[in-house]
Amino acid sequence: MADLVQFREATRAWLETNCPAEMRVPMKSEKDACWGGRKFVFQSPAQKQWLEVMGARGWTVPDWPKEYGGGGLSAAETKVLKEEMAAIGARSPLMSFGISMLGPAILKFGNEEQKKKYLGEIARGEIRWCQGYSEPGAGSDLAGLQTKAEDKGDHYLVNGQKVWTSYADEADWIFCLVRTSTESKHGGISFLLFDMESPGVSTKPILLISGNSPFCETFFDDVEVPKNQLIGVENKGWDVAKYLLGHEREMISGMGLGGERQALGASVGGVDDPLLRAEIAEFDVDSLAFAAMSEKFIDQLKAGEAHPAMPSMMKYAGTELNKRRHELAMAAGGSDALEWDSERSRGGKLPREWLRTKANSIEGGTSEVQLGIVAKHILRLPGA
Amino acid sequence: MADLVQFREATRAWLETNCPAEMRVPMKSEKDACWGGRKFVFQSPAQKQWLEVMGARGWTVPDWPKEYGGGGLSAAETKVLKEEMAAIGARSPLMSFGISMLGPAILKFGNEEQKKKYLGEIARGEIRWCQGYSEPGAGSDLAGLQTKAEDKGDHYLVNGQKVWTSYADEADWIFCLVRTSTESKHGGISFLLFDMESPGVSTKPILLISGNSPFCETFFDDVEVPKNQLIGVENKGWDVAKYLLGHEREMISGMGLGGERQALGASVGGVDDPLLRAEIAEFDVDSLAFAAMSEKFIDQLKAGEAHPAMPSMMKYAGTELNKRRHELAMAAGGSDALEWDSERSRGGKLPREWLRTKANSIEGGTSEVQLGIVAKHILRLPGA
Amino acid sequence: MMILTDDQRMLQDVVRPFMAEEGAIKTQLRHWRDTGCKDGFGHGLWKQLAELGLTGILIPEAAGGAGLGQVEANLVLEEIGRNLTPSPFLTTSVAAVRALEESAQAERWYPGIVAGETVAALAVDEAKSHNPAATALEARRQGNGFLLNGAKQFVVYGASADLLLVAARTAGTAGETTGVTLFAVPRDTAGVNVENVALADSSKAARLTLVDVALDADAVVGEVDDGWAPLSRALGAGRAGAASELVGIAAGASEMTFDYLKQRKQFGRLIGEFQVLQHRAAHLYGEIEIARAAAHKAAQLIDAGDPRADLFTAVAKAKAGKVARLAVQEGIQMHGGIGMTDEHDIGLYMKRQAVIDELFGGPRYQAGEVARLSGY
Amino acid sequence: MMILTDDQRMLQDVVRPFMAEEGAIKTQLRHWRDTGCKDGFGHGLWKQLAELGLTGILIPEAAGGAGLGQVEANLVLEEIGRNLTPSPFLTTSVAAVRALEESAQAERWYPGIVAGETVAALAVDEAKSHNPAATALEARRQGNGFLLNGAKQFVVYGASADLLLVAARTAGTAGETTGVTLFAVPRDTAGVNVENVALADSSKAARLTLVDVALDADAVVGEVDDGWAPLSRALGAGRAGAASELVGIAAGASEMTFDYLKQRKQFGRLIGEFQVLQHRAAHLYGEIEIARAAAHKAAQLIDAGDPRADLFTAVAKAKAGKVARLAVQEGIQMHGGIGMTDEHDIGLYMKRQAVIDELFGGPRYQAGEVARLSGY
Repeated sequence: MADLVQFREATRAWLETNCPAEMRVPMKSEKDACWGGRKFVFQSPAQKQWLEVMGARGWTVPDWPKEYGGGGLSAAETKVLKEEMAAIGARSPLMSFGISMLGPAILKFGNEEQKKKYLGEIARGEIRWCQGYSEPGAGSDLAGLQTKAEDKGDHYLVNGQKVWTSYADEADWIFCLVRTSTESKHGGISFLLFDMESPGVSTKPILLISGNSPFCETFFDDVEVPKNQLIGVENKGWDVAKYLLGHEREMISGMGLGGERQALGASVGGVDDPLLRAEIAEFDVDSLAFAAMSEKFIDQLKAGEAHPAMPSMMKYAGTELNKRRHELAMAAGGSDALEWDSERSRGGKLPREWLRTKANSIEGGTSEVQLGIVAKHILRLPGA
Repeated sequence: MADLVQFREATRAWLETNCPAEMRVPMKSEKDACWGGRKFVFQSPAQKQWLEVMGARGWTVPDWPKEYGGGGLSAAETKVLKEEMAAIGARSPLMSFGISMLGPAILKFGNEEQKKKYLGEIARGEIRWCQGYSEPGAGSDLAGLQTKAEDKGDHYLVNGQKVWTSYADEADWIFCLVRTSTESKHGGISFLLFDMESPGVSTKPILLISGNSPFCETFFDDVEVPKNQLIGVENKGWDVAKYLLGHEREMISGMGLGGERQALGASVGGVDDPLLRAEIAEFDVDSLAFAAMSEKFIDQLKAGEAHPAMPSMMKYAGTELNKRRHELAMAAGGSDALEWDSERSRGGKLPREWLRTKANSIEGGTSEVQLGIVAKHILRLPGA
Repeated sequence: MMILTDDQRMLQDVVRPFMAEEGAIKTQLRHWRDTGCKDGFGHGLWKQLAELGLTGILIPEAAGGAGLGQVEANLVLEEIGRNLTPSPFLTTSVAAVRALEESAQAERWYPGIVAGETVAALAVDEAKSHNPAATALEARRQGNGFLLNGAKQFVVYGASADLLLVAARTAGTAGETTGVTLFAVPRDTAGVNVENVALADSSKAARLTLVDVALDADAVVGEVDDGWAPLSRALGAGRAGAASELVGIAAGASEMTFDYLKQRKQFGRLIGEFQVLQHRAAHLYGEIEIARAAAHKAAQLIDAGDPRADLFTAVAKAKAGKVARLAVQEGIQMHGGIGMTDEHDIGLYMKRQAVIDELFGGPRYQAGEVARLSGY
Repeated sequence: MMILTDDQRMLQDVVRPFMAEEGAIKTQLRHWRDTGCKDGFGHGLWKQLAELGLTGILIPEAAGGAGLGQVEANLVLEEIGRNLTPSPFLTTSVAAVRALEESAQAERWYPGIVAGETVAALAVDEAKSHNPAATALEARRQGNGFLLNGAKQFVVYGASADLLLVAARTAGTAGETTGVTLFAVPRDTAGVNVENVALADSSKAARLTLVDVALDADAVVGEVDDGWAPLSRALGAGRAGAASELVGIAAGASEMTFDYLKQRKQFGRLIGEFQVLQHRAAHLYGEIEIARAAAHKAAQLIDAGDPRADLFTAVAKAKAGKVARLAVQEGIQMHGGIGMTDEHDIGLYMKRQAVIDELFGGPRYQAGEVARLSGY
């Protein structure tokens, strides 16, 4: 306990010295975030410096082991670090699918050599990762994937196509589910890592209804992947995928958990229509109740008391709520909010975000999939 | 056309002479209706007289053939009769499951002898019928029935139990689905008629959550039913049942079609709460739109243009709407409406009717069953 | 921290089996209903609750109570809801106790409540819908005391109550929160006329007519013209407690329904195998979890004296009411015909839900409060 | 009689294939959007509609039109909705034509509309939400004429319009229906400033700023201070027409979705085999039927000059809006990821729904009208 006090003081002093002033200003949007990687263009020297000092200390991933580039902090120390960073408004030094998704999977399933190489790169923000899971036509049925990896002795030969790879056009490496056997649906999947600059890899951005293109189609045409880039056991990649999906679902279910606790009716500014006001009040009841649930869920997670299927319930409820929120924000915005590019719709942000939310209940497992999981694993209904 | 004008004049004159003044006053409730049958106690000489004169003319069932006790009227003449009755506010002379359900089935499936006997009795209101379809544990799966009818040469020996027989304790005869073969589920069902005073028949009223008991459990213990009381072909009773169920569904889907077109908000009297007002306005949008649909549906039925599965859609939408109507009426009634027996809840009518509506989406095929029918027969979705 | 403490879990471990046994539907609700009991609840159970230390759960230890908080009271109420146990616990041990808090009247009434001998009721509503600011029942000064005239309704267990807490207007006009004064009125006071009314759930609520009811000045709870403070305390506690009772009703109804889905066959399959019922059940499950969290949050904020307590209490009452309504409606629909019979318990859940949902303001009143407290 | 007459069916048999071909999403909506057309619709199609006699569908035969009614106009609009065909038909041939009815201005503008050469737009809204009674744009008398100053928004196809029908205030204050006057303003009148705004569905709506726009007295449509009459006629027709367009949007989106349910496999099964999707599809089907009946009823009442026309028009617009919203939401959800891409048409339905739903008052405005017209 005394150690923790000491750690807090040391951390505070170190942050005070090492966190640049510019990195203590809140981010305006995702665009201000540091994504790292080979292609990343730093927005400022401060941003670069902040990543470097934090990466060097392993504090981009404070609770990972030191030998893999982490900070080697205990859970209590990690909490102190986060509190001290929050206290000075320090930005996160690095946004990364490597940290949030791939890292934990490598920690659990990777061999020593892989841990050393990949985790270090992730911690220092040297490699930006993207995820190769979904395939055209597979949708919610992830395990139905067709991308083929043939055993060619020292390497796999990968052919196929992925969709919904976030920022594939900006990423350096991909972690990818491939089919190494057709004998069983779930049993023939393997988990591969490879460089997006490998010959045969190409990407094509997907234009969304919101007018944005954060996702790509990614094509593999005779891509050679060395065998030491297989994580875990061949044909057992589904275990890695499930582990990783659990993380993703928790992340998505947690999306709405932090902020947005303010009543919608207070934020849309002036609700004259009594019928709209009534609907917004109804929404705020559901939304504030969900905020309470989110708080409880986080506490349950921390205490290790959350049912393993609870993230599905949270993901379902949270995303459906978020869709409703934006429907009501559009209603409150009236014809102003329908303008595609004007200042009245905040430069088109209002309608685009509204359209974007429609994917909330599709990505990361549809609402229907989540309800099925709850029915099966929590309610234990027959045949679910 | 000229004939029709003449018919209208003659009908008007006849009604003027023969419809007692008391029978031109609107009914206050179902209790004012004339149900006929052996046990019926007429509320007034006028009620009895009205049934007799109409029954003698066959005008209780104006479009049935004359030889079976009907009026032998054409569709156009039947319409004229109804219009003329409506013009003077004449009550229906007879409420009868025999008319609305059994009669059409006997007309279609019965033999000559059966038509003569049963249709005449129905037309004159001599026999009150009840329906023996549902069985305990069968629920929506009507064809899963277990009541057994063994072939004993000249008669069937019936053993088993029915539930949800409306007014079984007041009815004279029952039309009843029984199992005459276990070889196939739908193929082993037969359609029998028998006297409720037959030895071995007993009934027990079911107390509902509304506190009323319009339904009974009905028990058959070695009931002997003469073979000439089988309608249609042995083991083909499911055809009769389906035909009859179609009628029932149309009747139920038509229940909300006549009246209730007034806005709910106008009838509950004073909606102070703006949130309740908003919900009621939302309801009235749905309700008045459904009124338009009901009008269209009736026109489609008349023109023979209604899809055969359309009654399922109407039954589903109408009953769900009716449940919502009563939920809102209760909300508007506040704590007054919760009083079980006081004048403030109209003698308890408000809460009892509210509770009663919960059966709307269960009886006559659940909402789930209706949606399944629409999915299968209208949308033709696979595996529906 | 939104998960229960060890002490709270221990309390739950005591109350849950107790209520499932002693407070069971057959033992309590059906028994008192079918024997036509005028109270609609059992004094024996009330005494048992006292022996468990529950009737005085919110009363300070110094005054002989358990000195616990709203969170603990809510744990009891969830079990009461789950078993539809008829009991004056909510009105007496939660609402009335909070109203009397730190007033001179507390000394007079707390011992009886702790002992399970006294029943108290809240007399607030004057019309079919809850609207405490609209209080119009007149309290005119007379000598050192007051003369009360007016009517109240939906006074739950009012006919069985020893103590009536009556909101009256001493100043201002209906619609204003100032000028309301709260009076502690023994039910046997001259001029208090009580009509005992059976509600749909076979609980009882009184209609009161007060004709020239003369009270001493010390009948005032809190300050004259400032009864809004104790009244709000009582209503806040009552609403938060009702939220937990509604969560219990939802939980009881849905557990019964989920079990039924695993037993009942239709078309040759367990009905729980039908995907539409699975998804509706899963949705309902989630909603109940959310409502429980909301009720818990409201209780915590009340206990912490947090300024957001009123907002979250309104959220919790509205949410729990809506969710419990969904639970009983799905319950009846999924049970099918059997659920419409008096013999089956699921219908009793529907009736009780309707009453508790309306008590201390229905979901629309509460949602309106959410809007008002959020400044829109 | 709520089923179509033989003549109406014949009209439908002409318009449906025409719009499916000539008005198809690829041919019209995507074409004009992707080529960045400033109008957002095709003048060629507008001319074709004229050749079919549709642009003057509501114009009396004596004035060269088809002399048909709202029911017939709605049949056209359902097909427009189904194909998301961008067209000034609703604002010009329905709303504006009804506004000009029996006015001196009709003679001037009807021939161009019949010929498919003139486009007209309704300038009513002055804030983000529809509220015609709140009209505040000032029309001051000046000499024999008027001087107009103020702003309008959400003037659909206003930048491409030859004629702007502008609601202005000549007397009274915002909120009053009397004192509103309707003016026929050629778009090229001096002082009319037009900002052409792209909407989410890639249709165009103008924001107008009127600065000292001088008009002769004969620019008045109907009577001075009594513009509420022609305005209500136009809005009523526009709303009833929008209801049918929304029904068409719902029908188009849902048909596309129901087809997808029969083709798309997941987990080794056609997704249409999943019971939850079946039931939701069946529910949606029913809702669309109901919305279509409501729109038809409103149109019939308008044609009959029935006093219930306003009530049922509000019902139809609200219902069709809600149902179309359900249809596009279910459409995207059931399509999954592919529905989120610009390449797929289902997202276009969602965008168009949002715009038509808001046009001439959204579902909440309409439901409020239902309450008001029903006296509560």
